[in-house]
Amino acid sequence: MGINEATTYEPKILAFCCNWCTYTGADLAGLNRMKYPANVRVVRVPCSGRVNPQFILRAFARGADGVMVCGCHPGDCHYTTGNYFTRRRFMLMKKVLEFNGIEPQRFHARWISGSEAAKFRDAVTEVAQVVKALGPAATKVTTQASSKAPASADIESSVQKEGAL
Amino acid sequence: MTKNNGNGNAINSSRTPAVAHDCSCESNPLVPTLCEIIGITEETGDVKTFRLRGTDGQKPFSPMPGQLAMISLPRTGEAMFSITSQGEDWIESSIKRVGELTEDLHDLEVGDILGVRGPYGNHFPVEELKGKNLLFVGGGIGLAPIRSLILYVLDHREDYLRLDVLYGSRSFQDLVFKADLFENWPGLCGTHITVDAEESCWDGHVGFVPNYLEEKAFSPDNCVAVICGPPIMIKFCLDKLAAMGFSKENIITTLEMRMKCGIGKCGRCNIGSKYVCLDGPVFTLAELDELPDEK
Amino acid sequence: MSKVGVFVCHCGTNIAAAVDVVRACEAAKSMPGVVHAAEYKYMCSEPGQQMILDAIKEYGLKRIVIASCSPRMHETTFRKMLKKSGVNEYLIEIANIREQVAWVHDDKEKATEKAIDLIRMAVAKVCRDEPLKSQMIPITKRALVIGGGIAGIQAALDIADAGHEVTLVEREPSIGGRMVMLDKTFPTLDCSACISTPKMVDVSAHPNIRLLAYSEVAKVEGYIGNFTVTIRQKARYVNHDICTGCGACSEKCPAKVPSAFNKGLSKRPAIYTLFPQAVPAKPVIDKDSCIKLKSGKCGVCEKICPLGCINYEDEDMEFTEDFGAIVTATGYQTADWAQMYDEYGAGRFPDVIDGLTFERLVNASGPTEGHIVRPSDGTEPKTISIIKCVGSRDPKKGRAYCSRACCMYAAKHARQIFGKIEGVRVFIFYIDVRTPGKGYEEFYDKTREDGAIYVRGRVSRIYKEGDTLICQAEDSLLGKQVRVKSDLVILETAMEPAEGSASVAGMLGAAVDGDGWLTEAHPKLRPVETQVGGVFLAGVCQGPKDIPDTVSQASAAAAKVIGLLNKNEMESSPMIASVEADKCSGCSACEAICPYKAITMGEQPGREAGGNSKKVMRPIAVVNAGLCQGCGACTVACRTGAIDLLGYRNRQILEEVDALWV
Amino acid sequence: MDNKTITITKDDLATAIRALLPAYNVYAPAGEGERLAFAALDESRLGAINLTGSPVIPPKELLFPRSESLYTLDPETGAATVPEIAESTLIFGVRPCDLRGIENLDAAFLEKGYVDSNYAKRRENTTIIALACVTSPYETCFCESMGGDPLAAKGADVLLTETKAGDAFTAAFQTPKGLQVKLLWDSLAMDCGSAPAMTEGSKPAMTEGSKPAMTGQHNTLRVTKPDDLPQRLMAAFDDPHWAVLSEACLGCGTCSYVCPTCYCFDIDRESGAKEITEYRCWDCCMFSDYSRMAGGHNPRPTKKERLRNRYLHKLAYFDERYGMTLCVGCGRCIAKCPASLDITEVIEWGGGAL
Amino acid sequence: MNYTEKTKLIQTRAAALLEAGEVSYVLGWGATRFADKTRARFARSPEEAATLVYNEHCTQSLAKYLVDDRWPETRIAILARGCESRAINRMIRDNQIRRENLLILGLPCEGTDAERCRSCRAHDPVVYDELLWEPNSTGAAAAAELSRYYRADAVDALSAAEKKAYWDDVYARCIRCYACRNACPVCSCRECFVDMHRTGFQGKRHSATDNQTFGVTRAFHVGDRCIECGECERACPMGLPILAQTQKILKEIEALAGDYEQGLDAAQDNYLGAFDLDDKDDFM
Repeated sequence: MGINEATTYEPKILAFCCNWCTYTGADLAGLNRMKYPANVRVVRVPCSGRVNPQFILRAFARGADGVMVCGCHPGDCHYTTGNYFTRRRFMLMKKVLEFNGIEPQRFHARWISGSEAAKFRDAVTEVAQVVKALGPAATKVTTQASSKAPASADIESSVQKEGAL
Repeated sequence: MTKNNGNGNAINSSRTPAVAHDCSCESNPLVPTLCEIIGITEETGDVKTFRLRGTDGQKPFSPMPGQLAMISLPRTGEAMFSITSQGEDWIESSIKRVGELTEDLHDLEVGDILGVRGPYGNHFPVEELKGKNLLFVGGGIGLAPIRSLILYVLDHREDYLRLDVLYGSRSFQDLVFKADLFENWPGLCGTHITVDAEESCWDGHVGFVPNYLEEKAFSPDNCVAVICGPPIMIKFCLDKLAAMGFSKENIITTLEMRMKCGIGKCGRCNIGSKYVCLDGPVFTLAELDELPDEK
Repeated sequence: MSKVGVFVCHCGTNIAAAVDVVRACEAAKSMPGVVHAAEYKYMCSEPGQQMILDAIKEYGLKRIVIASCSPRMHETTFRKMLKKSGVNEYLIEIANIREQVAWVHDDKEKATEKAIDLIRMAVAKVCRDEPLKSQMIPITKRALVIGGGIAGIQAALDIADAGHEVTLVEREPSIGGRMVMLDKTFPTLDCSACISTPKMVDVSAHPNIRLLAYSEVAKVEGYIGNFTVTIRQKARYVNHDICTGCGACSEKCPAKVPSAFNKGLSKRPAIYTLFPQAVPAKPVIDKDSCIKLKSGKCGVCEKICPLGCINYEDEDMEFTEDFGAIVTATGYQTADWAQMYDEYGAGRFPDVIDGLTFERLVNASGPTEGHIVRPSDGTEPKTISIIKCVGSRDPKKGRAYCSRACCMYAAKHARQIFGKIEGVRVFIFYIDVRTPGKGYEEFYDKTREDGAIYVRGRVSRIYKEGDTLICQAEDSLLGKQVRVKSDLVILETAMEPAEGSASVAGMLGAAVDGDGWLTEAHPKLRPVETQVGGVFLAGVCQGPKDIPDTVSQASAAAAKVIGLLNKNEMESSPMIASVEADKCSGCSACEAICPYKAITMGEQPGREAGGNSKKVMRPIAVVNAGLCQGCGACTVACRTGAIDLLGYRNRQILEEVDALWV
Repeated sequence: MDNKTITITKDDLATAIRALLPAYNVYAPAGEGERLAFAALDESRLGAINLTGSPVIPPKELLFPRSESLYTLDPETGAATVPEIAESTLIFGVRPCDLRGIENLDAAFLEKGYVDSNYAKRRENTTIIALACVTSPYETCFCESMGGDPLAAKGADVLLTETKAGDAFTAAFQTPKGLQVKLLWDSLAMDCGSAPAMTEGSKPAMTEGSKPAMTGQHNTLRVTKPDDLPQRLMAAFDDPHWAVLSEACLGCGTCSYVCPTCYCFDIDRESGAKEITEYRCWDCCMFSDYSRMAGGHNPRPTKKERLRNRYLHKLAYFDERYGMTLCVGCGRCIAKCPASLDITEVIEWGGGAL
Repeated sequence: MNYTEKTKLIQTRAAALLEAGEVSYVLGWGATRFADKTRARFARSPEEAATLVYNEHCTQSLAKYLVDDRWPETRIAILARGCESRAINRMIRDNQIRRENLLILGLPCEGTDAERCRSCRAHDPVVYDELLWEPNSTGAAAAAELSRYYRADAVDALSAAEKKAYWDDVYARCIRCYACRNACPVCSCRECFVDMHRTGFQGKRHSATDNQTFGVTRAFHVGDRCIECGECERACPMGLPILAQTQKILKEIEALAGDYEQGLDAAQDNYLGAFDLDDKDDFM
């Protein structure tokens, strides 16, 4: 990546926000005219418990530079227990992404209530900065041009740790 | 690094490709050509007939009766539909709304563009049928594939003997091609229409197709029956036709449901060693009985 | 190919100043599926809406995207508008380009890009929106009240007075709850029984109320408007249809056991009524202490009963009833201090008693006819110590919360003592004195004026010196140890959820918090509702409170119930979970995760998917549309994707994600 | 052309392949153990070439990729763009059975009806250097029982055979495409002057040292296959034994994906905001969703029907239509099946030998 | 006791059960034409019972076959070692099979040729109706040769860039044959999410990222129910380290919630299907 590219690179970050807390918090940030970087695109979901880890994988496969999952604080879930499941799922997800070679800084989960507009602003700003510093994600599936060699034929035996594994 | 094949020599291996084929993209049998919808007829509440013409103003292709077209929408996908009729510069397909693609197709309007490839499959044996009495038995949307044959036969009326169309649907509203059934065809051939249940707007025959078929007691002499409709209807009609004395060689049906890629390559359409895409979808009952029971 | 119309709102200059709305509108025109795009000053205004309606007609639009303020603002407005147009009101998506774009980004270029992205996402989603139809749920116009304390009584009376049938279930042989055990109530010091027993009588006499005492809820099925509840009537061994409540049986009964109602200060027979003014005023046999039922010998009551009411063969009986709404009023119990506070003697000293025992002691209808005496020797105490916050505000030994009523309760006890014992000295050990309530602070002042000595400090130890008890504490105001010789010590113990309230909550699908109190749907705005539709909260089961608060909450819950039962049917949101039965493998992962018990495992005929295609009855998940609230947690638990959330289907969300990138 | 052979010592193999790199995208077996695969070669990876075994994934994927774009569509106009396939490819080290597999694919994709243009283009642009099997690469090899000759590959452009001494290969150039390769190697011999390494035999008669190694080498696995196997199997179509044959099957795609002749595919599309890609990818008739039709009806509902169809396709249907058996006896499916299913048992059962 | 004796015991017991009509078949292993390969054998008669074998080549876990026959008319007898028995427990918990349909013949096991046995922590059956021989207290209880999370640990030891390269390599080799899924006793969905590409989760296209998406998703679907039998790896024709993904999930669950092992009884909750009010959320 050239220097010019680096400075103009604007990451796209996807944020799944629950309708009752974080989405409301994000709206409140607007009502209060708080300013934050324009990198985040919010997907509104009824509950953070609705967010399937597969959505996150899909976002990364499609080219997301960062993904956030935001919901009510534990105990405040509009649906009582939804975010307790969210918590378990994404605690694991974070580890699994890291394990799979996706920089852990690209994935964030946050509890942001409907009144925490400033927390929303700060979280979004922080994630945008962190992700921008990382540069574009390398997870995107590129449509395989038919003239190129098939996948397995391109194997680079880059990791020779067979003994260990 | 692109390495153009500078080798102009033909390949001499016994099973290497027929080099005669043209490598331009038009020749890729899987790529659709674009067609414009130039007319839409609402046949029933859930069946519409689309008249399609190439965006270049040409007829996309000239199918034989019984052949099919793969119709696609960019975002939704593709599926196989029988071609029900054709004209100077158009083909027509009648499509029942059953799933995602057909639902999206039903949303289209005149002037909209869709993809078409084909024609696929064998066709009704119009030559072999010459000099025969023909009995067309259809149920519901099953009249669609037969219609192309009926229209062909009517166009070549002198080559064929007595023609009868026996067709039924759930209700009057569900009868497709009403203009043909009630205006165009009567007089040219026998039309026998039935609906499943009594209703106020219908004063014709009431009852299921197989029963009506039995009632009508068509003579099997020099007669070929062409049948298409829901599996259960076909099953009972076959029994009735057998009882009426039709031989298996003289009963023809179509298995277009089994077609997927259309070109006999993808591996789904085989029933035994027969490929529905290539050897079908039109089969005589005698041929079908030869095939393994995987229909 | 859905015909999508996109409408970009300027919101005056609110959006237009920060987003290039014309460019956004132009960009929308080339998005897949979009056949028309327009911008306008105020989309939500009358002419704005008319413009959309006209466009729907002109372009045959089938789905609508509005780029405007937050959907939380005007989603309903636009849905209502769509209803008029004939387009299903759920075929609309809103791109939030005001609160989440225009107002938060300064760079117009980037804001416009983001707005276009959000519109593209909304278009992608709207193309997969399905027409949804809300269901009308019929409502059974009957209410169930669980618990016959003052909260349950009040709620039942209010609902019944409004003209709806109520069934009141109480597990004790009589309604009345804790309040009838009390002698007087603060801050008025009026007689508790005098104000509560008339209400009990009202319950028994009310034509709309069916009272089921000595009964428990065994099972709850169904959902708002349509609950089916199984009630277990415990075996009474007395035919209440004939019994007149003459009391002859109780008098003659040879078995005597400690009376729980009187906190063990007296004994009661095995065939008994809870207290003299009990409602219903008919006895039951306690099978655990009845000699006849235990050993087969005795049968005195049967012989004595003039009407032949006694039936030793009686058994628990279960029956079901349908209800439209349920009020839980399961109340509280006082903490078992003896288990928590070894330093207070753990129950070894008979003269250390809890507040409720004192209530029975001071009560004119109690075992001592209102004479305050030491349980150990029956003498009148001269010095009494009252210890507050026993088990409350003590996360180490008891509960972290404040039981709210004890400050006033302790003051009341002091006042009652002063009223009954001449020259008595009353010490009150406290952490804080909290008296927020009408007339409460004045009551507290009067108590001190009357001579109660307030000592700030938690009693660290109670021990015996001869005949008297010593309460040892650090007076945190004086900063030194104090020891108070006391003849009687009263512990104002914490309120705890009544035993069994968790199981009731479990049956209802209602949540309980870490302390076991039932959780309200929203702590501020929905304080008497639970998150289970049609289940409401009254009284202490939701958290400690005093009688006035309990009664107000009961009336509030009743008002909610009346509001619900006044409708014949109610509309339910169609954005709920739905199961594609063919895909469901019946693993029941969704069932476990549903907070509303909205998913049950049903069966349907199908073919085995494995080695043969045998016809079988396959287990599949079934969603109860009345219970499901549409949170979607189940959809993630479902590995196959057989259960999906209408309006937020997996595919819709995935396509929204896809729309952001090529 | 038969007389055109040269000998390449093993030491010079890298040099010989290096000479091909400017003209072709060269693929050859590379890597060790389970990683052994046909890999794209460049200068840095010449050393990884490994001709001792046969890769689990046969070279068919170079002609019929696991996944390939058929065309892309502009979502707005619906106009299709077909990707170009123009690169010259050379596959080095194709075993005779795999070459027969490619001949099967040729029949399937290029004959009887439509010509599959993607396959045709790749096939046309590909040069194949085969490698005779002087030893069977798998314990489960049974090519000889299927009418194959481990030492011959008639359809290959070049056939390499290890010499008896085991230190060199004899290369026979069998087609004009093969002669193109020879040209590259000839010039190499002149350029670098390593004449001793590349000896051209002008006559079929070879020196003792350059004679192919043991021509009498046989597969250890011998299978009895009658000539009328297709007819016998078809006669047994309704035999209950199919259920027994299939009961251990797990329904995965291993057998098909490691098979040099399996060519079933699926076509689907993936839509992005700016481009829609119609792609095809390998599919497998053993998958439960494979033959399920819109509406849910599945003519092959259980693994019994699916397994029967696969074996009959291999051993009867294809024969009936194309006159060749769709099994070349490479033995991969037997070696790799996680449930240890064995096609030779079907052959022998169907042939009446069991 | 040697394998010949054990085989004899199995054959005898199976024959007796079939003779008595107590079970419709006995699910065990049979020989193939290759000495080092055995295959699942469904013995339906006393004669067929005599063809059952038991040796160090019985590398496949038989449990998965139970979902092929979820509603048997008569009971099924299954030979169950530690791995099969744990799978059975989990499958019962997932409502896929019913205990009462099974007659579990427990086989205390000392490991087979398969790599999967080298990290086995449960040689002896945890659920059975009868044991065909006594557990070998010395052999069976011996510590596994490989540590419980050996694959995950090895990947965890890599740097971020190495991890990426590692998985790129693995998933470039994956051929999406689904042998891992089809062999896995916990992958019991009637239809896999990946077979329903029309619903949008994942297309059929092969690419390293698509394959990885499948791999990670599968790990998420089975990870917290994984009974660590290693069938996925045994089945993989490409020799891919599939266990690494599920081991990682188990390892992290254990780090978050303490001891965690699945399949020990038929009532165990899986981690993602439950919650605790005090669960950690340090990064949120």
